[in-house]
Amino acid sequence: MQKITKEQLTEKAVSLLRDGTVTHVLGWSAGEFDYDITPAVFSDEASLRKSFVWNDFCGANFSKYLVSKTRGIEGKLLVFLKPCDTYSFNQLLTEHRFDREKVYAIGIPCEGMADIDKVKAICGDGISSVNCDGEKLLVQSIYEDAPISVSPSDVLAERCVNCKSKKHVAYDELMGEDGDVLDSARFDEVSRIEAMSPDERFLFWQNELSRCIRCNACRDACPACTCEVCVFNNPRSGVENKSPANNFEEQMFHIIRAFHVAGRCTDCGECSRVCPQNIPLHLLNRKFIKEMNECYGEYQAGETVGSKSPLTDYTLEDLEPGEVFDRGDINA
Amino acid sequence: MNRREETLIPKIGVITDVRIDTPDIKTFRVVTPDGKKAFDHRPGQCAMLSVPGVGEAMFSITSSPTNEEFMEFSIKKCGCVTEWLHQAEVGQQITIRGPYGKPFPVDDEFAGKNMLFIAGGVGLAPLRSVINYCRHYRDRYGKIDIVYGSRSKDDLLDYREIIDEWMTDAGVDVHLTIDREEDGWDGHVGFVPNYVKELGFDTDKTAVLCGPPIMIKFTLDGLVSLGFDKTQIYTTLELRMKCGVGKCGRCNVGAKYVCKDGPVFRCDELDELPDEY
Amino acid sequence: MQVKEYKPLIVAFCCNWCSYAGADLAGNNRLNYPAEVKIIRVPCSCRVNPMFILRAFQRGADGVILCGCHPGDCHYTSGNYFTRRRMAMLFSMLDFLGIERERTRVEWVSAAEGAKFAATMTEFAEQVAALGENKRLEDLRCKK
Amino acid sequence: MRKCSLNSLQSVFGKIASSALLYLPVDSADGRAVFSKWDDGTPLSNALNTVRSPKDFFFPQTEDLMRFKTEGKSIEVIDVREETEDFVVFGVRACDVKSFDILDRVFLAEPRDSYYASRRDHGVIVSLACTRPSETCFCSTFGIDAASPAGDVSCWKTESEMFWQANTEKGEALIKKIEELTEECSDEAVKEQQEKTARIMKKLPLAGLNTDAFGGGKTEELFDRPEWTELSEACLGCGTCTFVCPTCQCYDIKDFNTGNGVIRYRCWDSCMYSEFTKMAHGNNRLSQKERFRQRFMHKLVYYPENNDGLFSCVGCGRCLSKCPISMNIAKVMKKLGGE
Repeated sequence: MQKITKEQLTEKAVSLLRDGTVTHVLGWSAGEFDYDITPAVFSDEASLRKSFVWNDFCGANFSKYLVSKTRGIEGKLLVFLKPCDTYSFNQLLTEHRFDREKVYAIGIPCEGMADIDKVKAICGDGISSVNCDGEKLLVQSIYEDAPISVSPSDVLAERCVNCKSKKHVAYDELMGEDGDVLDSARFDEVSRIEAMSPDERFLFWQNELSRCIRCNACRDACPACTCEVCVFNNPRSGVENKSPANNFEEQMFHIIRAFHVAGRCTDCGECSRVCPQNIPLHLLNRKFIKEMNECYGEYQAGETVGSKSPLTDYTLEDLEPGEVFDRGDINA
Repeated sequence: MNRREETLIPKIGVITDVRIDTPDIKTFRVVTPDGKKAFDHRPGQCAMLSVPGVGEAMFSITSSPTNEEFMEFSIKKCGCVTEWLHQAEVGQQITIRGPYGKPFPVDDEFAGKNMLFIAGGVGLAPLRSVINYCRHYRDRYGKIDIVYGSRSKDDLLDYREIIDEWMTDAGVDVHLTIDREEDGWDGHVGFVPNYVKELGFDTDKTAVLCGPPIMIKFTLDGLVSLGFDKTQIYTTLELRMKCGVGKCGRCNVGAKYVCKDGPVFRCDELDELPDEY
Repeated sequence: MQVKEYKPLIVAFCCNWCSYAGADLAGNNRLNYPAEVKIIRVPCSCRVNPMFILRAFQRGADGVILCGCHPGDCHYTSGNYFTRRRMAMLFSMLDFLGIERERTRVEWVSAAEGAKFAATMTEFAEQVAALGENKRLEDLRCKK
Repeated sequence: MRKCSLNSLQSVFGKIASSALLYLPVDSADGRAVFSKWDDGTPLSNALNTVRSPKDFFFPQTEDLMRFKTEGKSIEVIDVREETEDFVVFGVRACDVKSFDILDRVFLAEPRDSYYASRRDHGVIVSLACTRPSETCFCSTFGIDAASPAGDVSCWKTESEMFWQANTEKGEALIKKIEELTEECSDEAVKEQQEKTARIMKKLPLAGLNTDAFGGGKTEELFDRPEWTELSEACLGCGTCTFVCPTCQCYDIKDFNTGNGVIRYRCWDSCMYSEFTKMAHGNNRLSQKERFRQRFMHKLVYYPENNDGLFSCVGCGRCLSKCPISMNIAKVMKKLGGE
């Protein structure tokens, strides 16, 4: 259940449109069902009032859209940012990927987003509506007469269960109260896998990565993947490939992608959210984050604008690669 | 087993001659390893050439079907496959499959007509096949006019053939033009669309256009302003293709597949397609 | 029947300024190291992109070793410091995916260390030989 | 019509698998249904449908077309085609069965695609009627009856029994094979189930979706509609919708140099990808709006124009549940069809 309401956000957006602070609003647009929400750019009050929506299914991270949606517009774009989105926002600014002057950012509190798959696991298929009574989610199914009451904490998306921060690190204006950086258990799953034997780890990842269909959704949704032309799409790169022709290609794509965003990934979890095959891709990124935290000191990408990521930096006393392994043994 | 035919599996072709036409266009002569033509084709049709490991691409067959001995392809260097071909030597094997696409209606709509061919740059390549076909069966067609332009004199394709054969043919008028003034050039200077308007052709002709999209657009406008109807004008399109047989979906524009329903289109047919070519 | 001894294929990326010269020195001094070590010369160890390592495995390498100047001695001042972090992270990721950590290594070899080069290669080849063929990061299409 | 008890279903599967590879939807470790090969005792999933469509069986995501050996200037082409083994796909839903008609019209049109044709010749499709459609289902929009699926054999599953009905020669042969394990029966139970499902279908949120605004010949009306901009605005340009779609059939042909020869292979491609139509000297679809439009125009206008009005969508709802930004064909149809 979100603390801030759709009405509050709509009124805010309308007033900023009216007084000319912004000319466009990047927000969520209602879908066919209550959970299939599409990001949209609104430029007038009528469409905002008609389609703007804010509920427990507004998971999409808007930061990446700023790269394309700030291009070619006159005036400013209003964007609503959840705490985790603000990290991506800063990281993109660090990489000079959009013009800060064209954006009016409002930080909004987030109580965690629901995962529709988890809702369906409890309530079954055939969901005709999902409403909130202030505390519980009321899920109406075409197969049931009365709505099923579900506790939001039971259907939280994985990334929200392990939320790293409720604090906004960038905004022009904040609505509601700011939260704190949390002590999350987000590395527990990584540690669990690290503790496996190499054979078990290999089997675990074979099972996960072999499902990949190379739809590129993880890459295209990732706010750290903003190359204008990806190496995997560029015939001149020598590594262009778009098919999961075999295990190797799948491994290569995901290793290279995770490596490319290492040190820049804010752990927003979009990759795993969008994966149609439910591959826990965020674990690859978290492995890098955990490793870099342990070897090169705590670092949170996007915490501040202009910070230097561990992989673009060094110290004379860094661990040797072999020592990194030895350290891993001690941990295990 | 496997007696099933499969169009995607190509034949071997051998490059038996490489002619340097312009700084970035070469004409390749291709036959099968036993010295025959790989397959029969009609003017305007295309073939898929490939270099294993580099890629496969669609090229229009520039030689006329009346040539019984070999096929020719005029290829401009602009991508991976063409770059590779440009450094290939005589004797190099490549793969070839085809013919693909709908040809020019040389024996139907074109029969008995006065013909006007208008080409720009490497756009002469697909037209050369039909021009030579018409020259071969000279008595089946009326007067032939050819307007051909390119950036400079060096960029004129098939220059020797034009001078030595086309210009000497009775009833064939060749009008050459280049974009900018140049030493040693006493012919016309100016863009093709303008030259066409200057020449002011009578509308008793069937026109065939090929060249860069911008040239086609303006020439088409020019012809229409001269009184041509779009049903009298033909052109040939180029889009990215992979299969050549209307299955891979790449060259789909509107309900048409350029590889299967084209590449030859009558201009009034094009008007029915969405503007995506 | 004679069983053919398994010899692992090792790809060694060597920086032009130190390690490649070290390999040269090993040769000049007639020091032996396994013939299955294929050296690829790179301008600096930090030229080695993670893709190079994966490609080597794809095309049939059983082990990949990266050699550069000792920290502090980089011809380009700091290239090998970046290499150190990058490769530590990459190798640790490969390990995370269950690919044997003994198949990858970074070693600093100066132009004067011909003996170290030979010894390192011999030892690394033995280590990889003990693991057997690379099965976990292989591309079956590339098998003969 | 014949039937068997669900208790004896495994022995029926065993009988089928004794002479052909048998695939069926199975619950994977993470709780989603995937088509897997049947082995003794593999239970049939209860899920409505699989995440990936069964088009993989006939048009796999990647397949080798041929190999080349090159030496000096010469090339040798090696045909790697092998005749497919006989196989049976059990549990295909009505929507997915229809998708094969749509794919057939592409791949079996002259010149026939021998790779696809070989699999079609050797594959037997056993469909399974739906009883509990999802809110994302809209097969009825395209005239598909979820309760009476086509296929070589149609099946209906009730609380305790499985009903079998052969529709084709191939289907007859399959039924003959399992004759001893099934018994002749009336179709009452099936009729009852069909009526019940029909009532549910009418209650589905997308039941009112219709195709009136679409079909062959509508290019001019629909192509320049301003709504495309808004619809495609959030599209990420990924290929999820095309890859989970049972009817998307665009493909790419690529060469892979193995170091000891070249493999020419075919893989799925997506018109949503920025490089789909990119040529050495340009691209005729430069923006995501154009690519997005192409996908839906193809399904709703171009394909029906070339195929007697048959739409290239079967309403399986996979793109509705899988699109990262929840933009899909149902929304497109509602928007352009005037809601």
